[in-house]
Amino acid sequence: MTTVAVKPATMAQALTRAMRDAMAADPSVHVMGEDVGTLGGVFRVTDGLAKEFGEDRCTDTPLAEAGILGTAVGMAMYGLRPVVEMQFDAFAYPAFEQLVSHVAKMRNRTRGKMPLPLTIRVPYGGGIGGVEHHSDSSEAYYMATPGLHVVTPATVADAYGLLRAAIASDDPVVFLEPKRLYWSKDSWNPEEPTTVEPIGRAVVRRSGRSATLITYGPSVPVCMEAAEAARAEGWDLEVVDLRSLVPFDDETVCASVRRTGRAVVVHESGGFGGPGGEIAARVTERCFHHLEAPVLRVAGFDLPYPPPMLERHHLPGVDRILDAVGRLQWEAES
Amino acid sequence: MTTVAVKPATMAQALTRAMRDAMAADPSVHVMGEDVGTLGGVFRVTDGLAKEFGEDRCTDTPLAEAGILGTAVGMAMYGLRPVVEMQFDAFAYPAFEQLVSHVAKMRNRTRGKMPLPLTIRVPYGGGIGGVEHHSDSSEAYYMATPGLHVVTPATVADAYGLLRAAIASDDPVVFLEPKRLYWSKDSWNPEEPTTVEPIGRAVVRRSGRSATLITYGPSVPVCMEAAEAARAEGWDLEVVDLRSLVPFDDETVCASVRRTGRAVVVHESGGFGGPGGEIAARVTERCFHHLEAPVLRVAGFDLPYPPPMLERHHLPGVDRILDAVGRLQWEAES
Amino acid sequence: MTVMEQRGAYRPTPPPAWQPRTDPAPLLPDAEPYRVLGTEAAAGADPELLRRLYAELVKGRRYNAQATALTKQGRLAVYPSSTGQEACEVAAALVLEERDWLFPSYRDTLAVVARGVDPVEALTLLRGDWHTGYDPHEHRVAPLSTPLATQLPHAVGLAHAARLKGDDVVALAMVGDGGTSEGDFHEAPNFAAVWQAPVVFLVQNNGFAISVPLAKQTAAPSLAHKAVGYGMPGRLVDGNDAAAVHEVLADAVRRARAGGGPTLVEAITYRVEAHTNADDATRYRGDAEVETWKQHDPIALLERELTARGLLDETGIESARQDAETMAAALRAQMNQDPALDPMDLFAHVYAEPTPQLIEQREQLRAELAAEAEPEGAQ
Amino acid sequence: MTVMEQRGAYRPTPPPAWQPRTDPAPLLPDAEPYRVLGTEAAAGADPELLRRLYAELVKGRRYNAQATALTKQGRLAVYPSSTGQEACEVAAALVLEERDWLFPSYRDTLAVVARGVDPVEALTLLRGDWHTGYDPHEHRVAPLSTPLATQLPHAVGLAHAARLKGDDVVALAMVGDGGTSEGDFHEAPNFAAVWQAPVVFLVQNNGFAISVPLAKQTAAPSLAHKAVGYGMPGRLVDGNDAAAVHEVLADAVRRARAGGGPTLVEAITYRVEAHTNADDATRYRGDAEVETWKQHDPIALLERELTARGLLDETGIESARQDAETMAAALRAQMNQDPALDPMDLFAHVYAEPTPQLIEQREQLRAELAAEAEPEGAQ
Ligand SMILES: Cc1ncc(C[n+]2csc(CCOP(=O)(O)OP(=O)(O)O)c2C)c(N)n1
Ligand SMILES: Cc1ncc(C[n+]2csc(CCOP(=O)(O)OP(=O)(O)O)c2C)c(N)n1
Ligand SMILES: [Mg+2]
Ligand SMILES: [Mg+2]
Repeated sequence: MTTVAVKPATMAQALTRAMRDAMAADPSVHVMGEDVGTLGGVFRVTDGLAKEFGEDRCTDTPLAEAGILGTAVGMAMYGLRPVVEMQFDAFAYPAFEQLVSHVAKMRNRTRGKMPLPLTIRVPYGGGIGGVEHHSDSSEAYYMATPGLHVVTPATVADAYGLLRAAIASDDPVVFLEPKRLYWSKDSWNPEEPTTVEPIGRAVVRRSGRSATLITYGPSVPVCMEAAEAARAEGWDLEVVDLRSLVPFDDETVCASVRRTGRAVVVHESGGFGGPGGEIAARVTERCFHHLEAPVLRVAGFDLPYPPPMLERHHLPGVDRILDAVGRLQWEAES
Repeated sequence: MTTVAVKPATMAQALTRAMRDAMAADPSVHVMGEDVGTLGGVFRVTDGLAKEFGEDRCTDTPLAEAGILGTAVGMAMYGLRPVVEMQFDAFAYPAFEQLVSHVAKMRNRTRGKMPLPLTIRVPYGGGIGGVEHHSDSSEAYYMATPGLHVVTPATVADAYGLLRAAIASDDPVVFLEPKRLYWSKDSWNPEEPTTVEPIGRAVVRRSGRSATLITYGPSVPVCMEAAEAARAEGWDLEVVDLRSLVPFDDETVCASVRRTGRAVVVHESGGFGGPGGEIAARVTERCFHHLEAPVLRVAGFDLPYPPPMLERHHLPGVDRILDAVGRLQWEAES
Repeated sequence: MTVMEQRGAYRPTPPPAWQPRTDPAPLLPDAEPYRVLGTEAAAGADPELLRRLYAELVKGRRYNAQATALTKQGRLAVYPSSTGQEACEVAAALVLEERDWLFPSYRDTLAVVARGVDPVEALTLLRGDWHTGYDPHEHRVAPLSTPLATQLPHAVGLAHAARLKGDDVVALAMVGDGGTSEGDFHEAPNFAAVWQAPVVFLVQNNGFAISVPLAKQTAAPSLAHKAVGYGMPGRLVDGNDAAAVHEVLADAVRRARAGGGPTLVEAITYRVEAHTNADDATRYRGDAEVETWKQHDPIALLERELTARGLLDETGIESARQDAETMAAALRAQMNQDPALDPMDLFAHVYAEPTPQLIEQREQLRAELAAEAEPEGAQ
Repeated sequence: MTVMEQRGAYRPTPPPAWQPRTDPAPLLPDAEPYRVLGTEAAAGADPELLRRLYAELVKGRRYNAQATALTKQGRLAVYPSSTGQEACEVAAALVLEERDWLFPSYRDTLAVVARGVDPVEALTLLRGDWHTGYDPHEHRVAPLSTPLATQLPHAVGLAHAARLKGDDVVALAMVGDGGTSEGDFHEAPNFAAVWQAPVVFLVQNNGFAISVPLAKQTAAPSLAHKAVGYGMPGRLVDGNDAAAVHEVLADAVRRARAGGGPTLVEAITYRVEAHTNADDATRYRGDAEVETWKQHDPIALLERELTARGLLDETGIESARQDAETMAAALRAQMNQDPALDPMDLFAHVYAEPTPQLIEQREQLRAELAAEAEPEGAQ
C-alpha cells in the first residue's frame, strides 16, 4: 500500500498523477493510445507523460483500437504493464473481440501461466454535450465478461487510488472514467496523502437510515445531491458508491440495505440489461426478508444515447431519484 | 401471418426452411456469411439455399465479420433484407462495433428514415463439446443494446416461426440459435402447419402451481426435464419460455409468477451481469407482494466457458435447478 | 500413401495453384500525385466545371468559417472544419450523379452540403438537436459517420446491392488518413474488390489524425499503395487541386459504373484549422507547416488557373464571394434560431413499434414533463 | 486571409507534404513464388538443415495422421490437420532461435510441436481437458489462437516490447489465407511497420478457408502484395518447398533481428485433408485438385532432392519413418489415457485471486460434487 502526497487537482489531474507515479515507480508501465503522447489525450489525462518518460513509455499509436489493445496484450505477455486509453466509450467497441476473447481469458486459458496485467482506461458516460458515440455507458458489456475487473471512481481521491491499484493489478482492469467528473474537484483533500485503494470495496459516501441509494461513477454526485434534497421530504438516505462493479462488494451493499430496508439502484446506463438488474437481483437474493419494498432502479432510458440538447431528459436526476424513493412503499412503514 | 406446411425436421432444418420460404416469398431476402453458400454452413443450416437461389442470394463472403455485418448494413440501406450468419457466438465479436454503433442505432439516428431490416443469426451456447470460443452465451451483450430485438427459439416450430418473423421485421433482430438444439426434433408436429410467431411473446411451456421456471433457448428442455423430476418432490413447476429477450414479455412472465408466488430464472449464460439479473429484478419490481421468496437464478458460473471435458459442471442441469427450487423458502408456506 | 511410394521422377513443376489473380502493375499508383492546375493537363479541363468547382470552393470555405464561428457562439456543439480540404469535399460531391450515393466521414459536412443537403440539416448532428438531420434517401447521402471507417463497408454493401438489383448506381466513400488504420478500412475494400462492387474510396490524407502525424500512422509508401493489396487500382492525387481530384474521381466513378470495380484514391491535402474548435493544434504542429500549406491553397490554385485562362475576373471573384456571404448570412440566421425540440422524440424511432418497456418509459417522461410544466413543479 | 489576397504568381509547386514514405519497388514480391528444391538454389542449401527438415516433415505428417485417427477414436474433440502444409509448419518452428516467440494459428499444432512443446500438451485444447495445455513461456509459444488473426497484434506487441527492453527477440506469427481478410490482419502489420517491430508474418495460403476458395477471399495479385500497403517487403514462396520456406523466413528473421523491421511472407501451399475431421471437403472441391497437389508433396519434393544429391538413402528414409512411428506410438499411448480432470480448476485461474462471487460458486460446485460422490446422491 503506497502512500503518495498530492496537490489539489481535478479528477483528470489525479488520474494523470496516478499514471505518472506508477510510471516512475515501475519502468514496465507503458501508456498507449490515440493522441496520448504529444497532445496528452483529448481530455489531457496523459498530459506531460510523453515529455517526462519519452515516447516509448507514452506512445501515440495508429488509429486502430483492436490493434492498440491487441499489441498491448503482446506487450503484457512480455512482462510490460500497458495502460491503454480508449479515446471514448464507443470507440472501444472495435477492440471488443480482443477484450472478450483474449484479455479476459488469457490467464484462465493458460492455467495462470500467462496473466495479463493490463489497464484499459475508458472515458464513459454522458452529460458533457457530446455528439453521438461520445456518451455511451458501456459497463454492462464489461460486467458480463468474466475475467475482467471493472472499476470506476467517483471522487478525485478514488481516481488516483483506484487507478494506481488497477495498474498494479496482475489482472486486466477496465477502468471507467466518468467524463463529466473529469473537471470535478470537490472531494479532493490536498492535505491528506492519497493511498492506493484496494479494488473490490464499496464505500458508504453518506450514512442514512431511510433507504440506500446504490450507485457508482457519474451518478454518485447526483445521488449525494438527491440525498440532500431528500431531507426536505423527511428521508435520510444512505449513499453507497460501488467503486468496483467486478468484483462486487456484496458485504457493504447488503449491510446497508439490511440496515435501511429499502434500496434504489441509480445509474446512467440503460436500465434494461444494465448493471442495475444484476445489483437489484443480488441484493434481493441476499436481503429479501429485510426489504420493505422491491429494490427499484433509476437508470437511463432504453435507447441510443440522446443528442446533446435532449440528454438532460435521459440522465437520472435528483427528481427521478426522489420519485423512486417515494415509491418505496412507505405506507407499509406506518 | 403466413401459413406454411412443413415436413418433420430438426431445428436446423426448420431454420433452413424458414430462410427458404422467406427467400421464395421476397426477392429482397439475401443470406450471407462464411461458408453459407457452397458448404451450406458449418451447421448446414443454409444447406441448399445457394443452389436454389444462386450465389448472389446466398453468398460466401470473405472471412471478416465486421465486413459481413457492415456490408449487410449497406445492403439493407438499399432496400435488401440481409440475413447474416455469424459462424459461432464468439466470432460475432469482431462485428460488435458495427452492431452497436450502426445496426442498433440507424433507425433512431435518422428519425426513422433509414430502418435496417437485418437478421443476424448467431449459433450460441455450449453443451456440444466445442473448444474455446465455440460455446459463448453472448445474449447479455445484445440485451444491453437498445435498438436490437433479441430472439431465441427453443422448439423446432418456434425456430421456423420466429425466424420468419425476424426476417420480416423492419428492425434488426439478433436471432440466437441454441447450437445444442440444432438436432432436436421433439416438439415438432409435422402435421400442423407452422405459422410465423410474433416477436415479443413468451409462452408457458408447462403449467404448474408451485413455482415458475423462467428460461429460454437451450435451457428450456432442461427446465422441462427439471419440472418432470420435480413431481417426485411434490412440486408442480410452471415453465415459461421467453422466446424473445427484447422486447420482454412482462405480462406473461408476471402473470405466471403472481400465480405461483415463486420463481427461478434459468440460463446457461454466466450469472453475474447476465440476463437473469434483469429478469429477476423486473419480476421483483412488478410482483413483490406476490413473492414468497426472492427470485433465484440458476446460471452458468462466472468464468470463461469451460473446455469440453468440464462443461457439464458449468451448465445448469436438473439437479441445480431443483436445488434452487428447494431454496424457495417453502417453510413460509406451511 | 507413404512417402516412399510418392518418390519418382524429379519434378520441378510449379505448385499447381499459383497464378497471380491480378496483374499488379496497373494497380500501382504513380510516383507523384496527379495534378492538373498549372500543368498542361489544365488545358483539357472543362471551363464550366472549373467555374462550378470554384464557386463551390469559395462557398465551402465560407461555410467552414461560419460553422466555426457558430461554435464560438454556442450554436454548435462542435465543428470539425475542412478548411484547406475544400477541393476534395466539393469534387467528391460534384462527381456523382443524382442516383449515386455519398458516404461521408464526420469531417465531410461540406461534401454533404455540396451534394444538395440543406446546410442546416447537415449541421443537426453538430448542433445537437438530433443525430442525422437529413433524410439519407432524399439526396442519397448516408449519415455523417463518427466511428471512423465504419461507413466504408456500408458503401460497399450498398453498391453491391444496387448492382444485384441491376441499378446503375455508384457509391463514393470518404475516409481520413487516420481512418485507414482501422480494421474496417481493410475489410471494406477487400469485399469491394472480391464483389467488384461499384464503389470509390476517397482517402483524404490531411496529414493528421487529431494530433498524430502520418508518420506515426503508417509506413506505407503512400496510402494509395494499399490498393494493391486488395487488387484494385490506387491513385494518388493532389488533394488541393480541385480539377485533378475531380478528374481522378470521375475516372474512378466511370470505371465503377462500367463494371470495372472499385478504386482507391488518396488525395494529399492538409487540415489548415485545428481538429475541431475544441482542439489546440499548437500542441502538435508549428505555424511554419501551416503556412507552407496555405501557399498551396485549393481556392488560390483554381483562381489562378481561371484568371490566367481568362475564365474569371474580379467581378466573377466578387460575385462568388457575394454568393458565399449570402449563404453564410442565411445559415447564421437559421442557426440563430433555437431548434424545435420534443423530448418525446427520444422514444419515437428506437424501433418501428416501441417496445412495452419503451412505452412505459415514454409515459414516465411525459408525466415528468407535465409535472415540470406545472408552476409549483418548476425548478 | 481572403481568397483574393492569396492570388499572386502562378505556382505549380508540388504540395508541401508529398514524399513517398518508402520506396515501393523493393517491397513488391517477385512474380513467381521462390523455390529452392529442384532448382540451382538447392546447391547452396545446408545439407544438415535439409536432413533436419526432412526428419521433421516425416514426423509431422505422421503426427497429423495420428491426431486425425485419435478424433475417430473419440480421444480428441476435433483436429484441423496440416497434412500437405508440413513444410511451412516445420520451417516456421526451425527458423527461430530459442529466445524467439512463435504465434500459431489454430491449425498450427505441428509448428508448436516442432518448436519443442510436448506433443500431448499441444493437443490439450483439441482433446478438451483444458484450453492451452502448455506454458507459453516455457518454449515461447503463444496459445494456439482460434479467433482468426487475433494473435497477430499480440506478436507485434511482444516483439515491440522485447525491442523496447533491448532484448534480441523476434516474433513469428502464422495466419491462414482466410485470416488475411480480418481487420486484425490489417492492424497488426500496420503497427509493426510503424514501430519497425521485429516480427515476421507467415501467411499459409492453402487455398481454402473451410469451404471458401481464395478467389472468394481476395482479388489481390497475391497475399504477399498486401505488404506494400504497410510499407514492408512482401515475399512469395512455394510453401511446399521446405528449403525455400526456411530460407525466406530465415532472411526475414535476420532482417527483423537486425532492426530492419517486419516482413510479410506468403507461402503457397494446399490443405490436403478436409478442414477438420468434422468437415466434408467433397462438398466444395474435387478429387482432381487434391491429386494435383499431392503431386507437389512437400515430403516427396525434399526426399527427391536429398536422394538425388546422395544425402538420403533407403536406410535414412526408413529410419525417419521409424522415428515417426515411435513418436506416433508414444502419442497414441499417452492420448489413450484419460486426462486427469479436476472440476475445481474451473475457478482456479479466472483471476489471480478469485472474487467473492467465484468463491461462492466454487463452494457450490464442491458441495454438489461431494453430494454426487455419496452413494445415494449418485445419478
Ligand atoms: C473508431 C474511432 N476511434 C476514434 C475516434 C476519435 N477520433 C475522431 S476524429 C479522429 C482522428 C481522425 O483522423 P483522420 O481519419 O485522419 O480524419 P481527419 O480528422 O483528419 O479528417 C479520432 C481519433 C473515432 N471517431 N472513431
Ligand atoms: C474470427 C473468426 N471467425 C471465424 C472463425 C471460424 N473459422 C475457423 S477456421 C476458419 C477458416 C480459416 O481459414 P484460413 O484462415 O485460410 O486458415 P486454414 O483453415 O486454411 O488453415 C473459420 C472461418 C474463427 N475461428 N475466427
Ligand atoms: Mg487526417
Ligand atoms: Mg486457408
